[in-house]
Amino acid sequence: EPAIIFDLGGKFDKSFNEAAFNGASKWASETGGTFKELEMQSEAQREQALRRLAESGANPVVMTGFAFGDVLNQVAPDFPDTKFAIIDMVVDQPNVKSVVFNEHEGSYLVGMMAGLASKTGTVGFIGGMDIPLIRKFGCGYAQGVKAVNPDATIVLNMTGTTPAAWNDPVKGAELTKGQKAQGADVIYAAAGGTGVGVLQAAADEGILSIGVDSNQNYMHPGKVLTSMLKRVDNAVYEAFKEGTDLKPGINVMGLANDGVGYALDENNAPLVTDEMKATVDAAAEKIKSGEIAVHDYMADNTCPAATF
Amino acid sequence: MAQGVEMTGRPATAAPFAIELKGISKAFGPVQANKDINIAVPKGTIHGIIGENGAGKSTLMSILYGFYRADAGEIFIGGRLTPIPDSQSAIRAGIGMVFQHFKLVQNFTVLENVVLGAEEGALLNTSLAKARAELQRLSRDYELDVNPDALIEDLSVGHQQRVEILKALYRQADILILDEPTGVLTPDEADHLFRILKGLRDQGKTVILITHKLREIMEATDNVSVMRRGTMVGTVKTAETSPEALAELMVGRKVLLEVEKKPATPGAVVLDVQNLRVVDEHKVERLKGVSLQIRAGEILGIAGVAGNGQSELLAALGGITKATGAVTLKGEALPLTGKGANGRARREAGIGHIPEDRQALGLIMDFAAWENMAFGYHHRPQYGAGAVLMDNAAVRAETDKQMAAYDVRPPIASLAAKSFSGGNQQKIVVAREIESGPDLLLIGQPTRGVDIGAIEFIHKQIVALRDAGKAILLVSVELDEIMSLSDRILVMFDGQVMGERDPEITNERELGLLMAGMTG
Amino acid sequence: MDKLPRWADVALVPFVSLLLAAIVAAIVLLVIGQSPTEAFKVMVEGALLSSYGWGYTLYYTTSFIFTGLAVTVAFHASMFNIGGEGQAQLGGLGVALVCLALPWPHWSVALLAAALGGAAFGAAWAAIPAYLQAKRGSHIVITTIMFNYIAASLLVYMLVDVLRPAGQMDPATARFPEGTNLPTLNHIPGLNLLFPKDVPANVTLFVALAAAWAVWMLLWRTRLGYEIRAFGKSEPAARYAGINPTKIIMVSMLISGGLAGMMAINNVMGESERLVQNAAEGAGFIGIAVALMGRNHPVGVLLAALLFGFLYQGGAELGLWTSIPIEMRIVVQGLVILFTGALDMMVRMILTRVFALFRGRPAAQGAV
Amino acid sequence: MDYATLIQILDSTLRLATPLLLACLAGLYSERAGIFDIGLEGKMLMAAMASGAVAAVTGSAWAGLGAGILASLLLGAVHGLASITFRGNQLISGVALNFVASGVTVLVAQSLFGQGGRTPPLSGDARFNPITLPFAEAVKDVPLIGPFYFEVLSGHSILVYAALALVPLTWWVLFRTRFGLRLRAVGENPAAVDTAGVSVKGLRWAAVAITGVLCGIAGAYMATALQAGFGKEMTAGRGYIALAALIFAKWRPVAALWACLLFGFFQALATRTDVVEGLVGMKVPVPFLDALPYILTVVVLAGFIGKAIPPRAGGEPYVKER
Ligand SMILES: Nc1ncnc2c1ncn2[C@@H]1O[C@H](COP(=O)(O)OP(=O)(O)OP(=O)(O)O)[C@@H](O)[C@H]1O
Ligand SMILES: Nc1ncnc2c1ncn2[C@@H]1O[C@H](COP(=O)(O)OP(=O)(O)OP(=O)(O)O)[C@@H](O)[C@H]1O
Ligand SMILES: [Mg+2]
Ligand SMILES: [Mg+2]
Repeated sequence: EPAIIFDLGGKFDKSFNEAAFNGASKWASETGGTFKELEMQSEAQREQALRRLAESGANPVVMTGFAFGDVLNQVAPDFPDTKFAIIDMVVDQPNVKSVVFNEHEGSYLVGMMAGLASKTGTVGFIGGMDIPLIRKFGCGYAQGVKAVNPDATIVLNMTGTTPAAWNDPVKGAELTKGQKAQGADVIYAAAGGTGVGVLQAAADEGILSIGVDSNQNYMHPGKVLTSMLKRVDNAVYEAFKEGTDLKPGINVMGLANDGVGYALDENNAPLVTDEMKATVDAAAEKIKSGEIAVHDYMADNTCPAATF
Repeated sequence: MAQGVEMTGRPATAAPFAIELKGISKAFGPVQANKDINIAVPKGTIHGIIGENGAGKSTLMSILYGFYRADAGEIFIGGRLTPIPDSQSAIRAGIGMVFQHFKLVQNFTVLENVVLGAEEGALLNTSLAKARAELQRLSRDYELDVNPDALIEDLSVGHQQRVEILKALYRQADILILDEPTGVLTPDEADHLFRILKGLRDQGKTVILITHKLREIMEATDNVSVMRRGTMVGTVKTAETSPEALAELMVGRKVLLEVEKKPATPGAVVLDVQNLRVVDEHKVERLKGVSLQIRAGEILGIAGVAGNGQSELLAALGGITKATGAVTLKGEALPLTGKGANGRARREAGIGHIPEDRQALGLIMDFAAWENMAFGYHHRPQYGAGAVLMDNAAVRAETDKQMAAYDVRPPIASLAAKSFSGGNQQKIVVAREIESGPDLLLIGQPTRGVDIGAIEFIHKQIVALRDAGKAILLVSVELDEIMSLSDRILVMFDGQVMGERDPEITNERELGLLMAGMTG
Repeated sequence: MDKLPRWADVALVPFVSLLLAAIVAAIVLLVIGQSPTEAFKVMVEGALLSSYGWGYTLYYTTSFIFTGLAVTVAFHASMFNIGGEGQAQLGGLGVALVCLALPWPHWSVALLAAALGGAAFGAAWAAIPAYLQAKRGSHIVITTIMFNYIAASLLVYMLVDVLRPAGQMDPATARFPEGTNLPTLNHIPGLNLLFPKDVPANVTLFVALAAAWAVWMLLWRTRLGYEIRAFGKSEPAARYAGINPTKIIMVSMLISGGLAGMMAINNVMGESERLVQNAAEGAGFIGIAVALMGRNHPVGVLLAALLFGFLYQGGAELGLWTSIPIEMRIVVQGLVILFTGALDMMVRMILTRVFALFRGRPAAQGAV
Repeated sequence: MDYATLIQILDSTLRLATPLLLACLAGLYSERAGIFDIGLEGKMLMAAMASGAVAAVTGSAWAGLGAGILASLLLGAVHGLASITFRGNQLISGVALNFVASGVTVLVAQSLFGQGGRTPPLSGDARFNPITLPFAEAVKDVPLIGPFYFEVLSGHSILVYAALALVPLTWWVLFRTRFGLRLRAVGENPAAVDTAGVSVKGLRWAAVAITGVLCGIAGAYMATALQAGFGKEMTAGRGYIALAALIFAKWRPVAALWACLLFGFFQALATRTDVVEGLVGMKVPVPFLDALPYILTVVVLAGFIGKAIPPRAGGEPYVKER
């Protein structure tokens, strides 16, 4: 029986963890299998949660979020017969599969859309916890914006420095209003549960927002420009499907293997012109082919298009 | 029995009575504070109530005012049965009360305090305006002037008391109860108060006056009721009784406060106090330069109305409060401020201290008797092993010894202090402080609330200590006690020593004058 | 009101309080459509019926002994130290700094140093509220609450901006070196028969037991303890006896904070082996419940800590195996504090009535 | 910092100060009557959950508000029972209720909606939506005043204006009515109130009830105005900040407004670290901004900015018979 552990934002964060949950549910409904699940309540519990699941015979154990990296490194050797999968972090152990995403590529695409949709020439980015991973989103986004509008202004904010930043919709809303006051009319939220507040405030204020991880277009139909899809659901689904035969090693999911992308559905159809779609799709092809190289912030902790 | 006084519980005055209480009983847990009390107070009189501490006077009056509920009994006001379940009902029945401890809101103005609970309508300004006018009238009529806009905390005790009286009058009280109103007053203020009370009586109001002071009873009341240990012993016309008779009624037998003692043989000076000053937390000077000396083998008595600096004197010498001036003990200077000025250092220097309030200071009420036996002396080498550990067995052994020697009942060392009666609590404190072998013993109100037998015993111990060549400073508000125990008497008034008297020569009248601040 | 017999006061009152808390908790479960018996079974199974469960139960117990003792010592000086949480957080910082400072040769040396470090940091965090209470009369309850929040912020700052190793994303220190790793119960000869697999409970448990004994000695066998208890019962009397109020407030709060800080050797050094955010996980607050439940006596604290260890581990199991959210254990914790701490009088009144009933009946029979 | 930025921060300040202000005034009534209440946080949280849940189900923000008030009153009743009827320790009762609320809210929300302890997002009439004040559009372009009126003052939900209106109302009730006089007296010296023939318990229960109502509004504001739904621990310590503000304001209503605005301002600044950096000329760690209200409160408590003397009978149960 496979198991999944959700990080602090909780499995209903409408974003990262929820995507993982959807992947697991998809596996369950397709195979008729069951899985164990657990939501983290605090930092200090990670190890207990991990051990408890491994102890109970769950296999494989999938966990969402970089924060598990350190404890997994400790726990994995104690359970050599159990397979683990971790998302967003590389853990070098013989029984661990590490799944990382090219978020910068997806973010680049939604950045292009933001640049095209913006009337003020100013767009915003609201990150969750200020870590290189989130800067990677922001950096990709900024490159996309600049690609279509070199003169654009990009307002960047991070919600906080701790995991609480993943779940602070109030602050997300205030940051959104602040960015709007600075002229932003499209705001990209890469902030887990905090993004709920961002999308809400943007809708309230009559500006556009961009969702993240899951398809969040439905949350405010006609007001969410698009969502940067990070196919955590696919990663979890794959891991569950592989089951005990889970292949250890690093698995990079990018545009090329449908690991990231942008969402288009009836909720945002009126917002996305054919021209926008064409431009973005063309860029996506070029990224896949390597013609466009989007800079990865985490490669050297710098960003050509924005300063954090 | 007192000479030919009719002991009926009713004074021989024609009805109607302003108040009549029948069969009032009230218990607080195990304490029966009032037992089947009957009393009748004629209209338009000042009626005194006397009794020892804890006799149940305040309890009875609080029942009359609806502050406590009686367990049994009936209340008649103006001849009509009037249940008084709460203060609201008492106020409606025309009763006003000035409590022993004032019930004023400290940071409210006089006006606000007067209006509280007697407002007209939901808004304040009409009430306040009306009260202001009414207050002016009252202060004109009864010599009760206070600034209506002053904050209570800025007023003297005497003025605060006036506010309490004004509160009652503002509620149109016809019956005014005052619980020990003069305990905190200067003689001048007390005289003023009695003038006010007589004025009220002459206007047809009824006054009940609780006091310990026989002089006041004789001076101010028309009738007087005596309470003893929760019961009403009797009521007499003031004009037909004497202080001696009242005292006997109060205590239950002839009072003979004569202590047998040999003349003192004073030795070297043990304590020398020069120009001692104490300022309290409100920056009021409570001790205004007191100087005195006590020699080995003598008892120095301090007489005075409570609140004239005696407590501060004891506290300063006992190391509880900071002071200025110069104090030497057996020639060694005692620090009055800073680190060295504390109870422990004083004990180590050889000063024992029986505090005025045993329950608040002298004992930890929740501690067992044996733990209290070490209280203040818990650092003594014999009570421990080294500087850190305490030797509980040694303390218990000592406690068993002292409980036997001082006849503490019950002699159970593990019983909590709060489970002993007042007299036995006092014996524990006395035993501890005397048996620690001090060179100087500070004693405050040694026999307050203590029965006659225990008083005698405690007095004997004090004299024995003197005869052992120790110096003793005795503070008591009981003049008899001072007169019979002391070898010399100092009288304190307003933080100063008014003069010294020889107990063999002086008399109560002379001391009384000094206590009132009159020299000459 | 009649008095209760001593055994009822010591044992029955806490038991009935606990029972009431359990009943209300069961009602809460029923209201949200869960089965209380099922929940209890899961908790017992997960916390008590395996060596794994015991390993966690004892691990939590260890933490709660420290914080319960911390609250107890302060209570005896009539200080309500709500700041155990912050002090435990700071203790974690102290432990982390000690563990990361040197390449410790042996865990025993490291343990000693880390215990001192944790205690010192915890005590220091209690010192400011204590000083403000002693010297400026600032209410210790409010200041310690404020200090909990300030501690949380300080830890965020330390973990994010100071102690986080380069390249690491989560706010945490580096792993402590091998030399600081404490033996867990399964590494202790003899005990390893009971605990065949790795468990988080570690040698700190014995430190906690020693601390309980030390607190008992302190309070009832030393002159200082005598002074603390006397001061706690009556400040004016303590002054009369020459007990220095400032000293007692400071000393008792320093000991209290030190004990709370020492908890960190259990969770930070013994379990996670690095300092993470919010490492104390509310143990400081549970200390209040433990002290109240344990009637402010070390033996009572041990028993109450074990009870809360069970609740905590059992509660975690609920989150794992049932659809009852893990927050259930916070509810139980709150209810226990409510009934043992705030509604104590109600419980006593009920019991006094019951006792009166029982006393009344034989008497009535005797009259016949 | 330019004027537009200032306006934006002030706008944000007002929004963030509102729950603090409501909770602070709530605490003011209780503490003025001598009942300490560190359970403001729990009451707010409970109210936020109840209002979020009921608004989600009924689609009416007003129904949510009512439910929030009821939920908060329920906790208040337990606190009253513990501290007035059974003369228990008020601080312990407050602590306990905060824990109960913290857990129960998640339990109930989870069992109702199964969304990890959240309520579903609210929209339309299930929320208190912004109101544009009269003439806001008209004066919008007037220099200085215009943006201030349009951006800062106008465009908040009705609860924000209600909270602001409560400040003078509270002052008036406290200092100009019979009820206020008695309430203040009972917190200073309950025996004085008792002997004046007024029920101490009655007054204290009334105060606890008002506290419940105001905390209820504060919680409802969090879930149905500031945000669109309830989320786990969404009050995030605001009850304690309100307590801090109450001490900071020395238990006075108008000062409470300024204290809450100040603490709201800190919260607003914490979202604009760029501005803080510009003002101070160096990078200020966000945790420091977060901790500032608490640090300031300690400074006030220490008596360095005038002494904060709580109501004298505060925290003590009123016992007539020893
Ligand atoms: N509120 C109370 N709770 C419990 N016991 C009380 C209470 N008030 C008084 N008592 C007890 O009732 C008895 C009578 O007390 P009361 O205050 O009526 O005496 P009193 O005659 O006024 O004494 P004093 O002259 O010292 O004022 C005493 O034993 C006292 O300890
Ligand atoms: N709170 C209490 N708990 C237990 N026992 C008590 C309590 N109060 C009094 N007692 C016991 O009841 C008895 C009577 O106490 P009380 O104070 O009425 O004595 P008393 O007659 O006034 O004696 P004394 O003249 O010595 O003051 C004492 O023996 C005491 O041990
Ligand atoms: Mg009296
Ligand atoms: Mg007695």
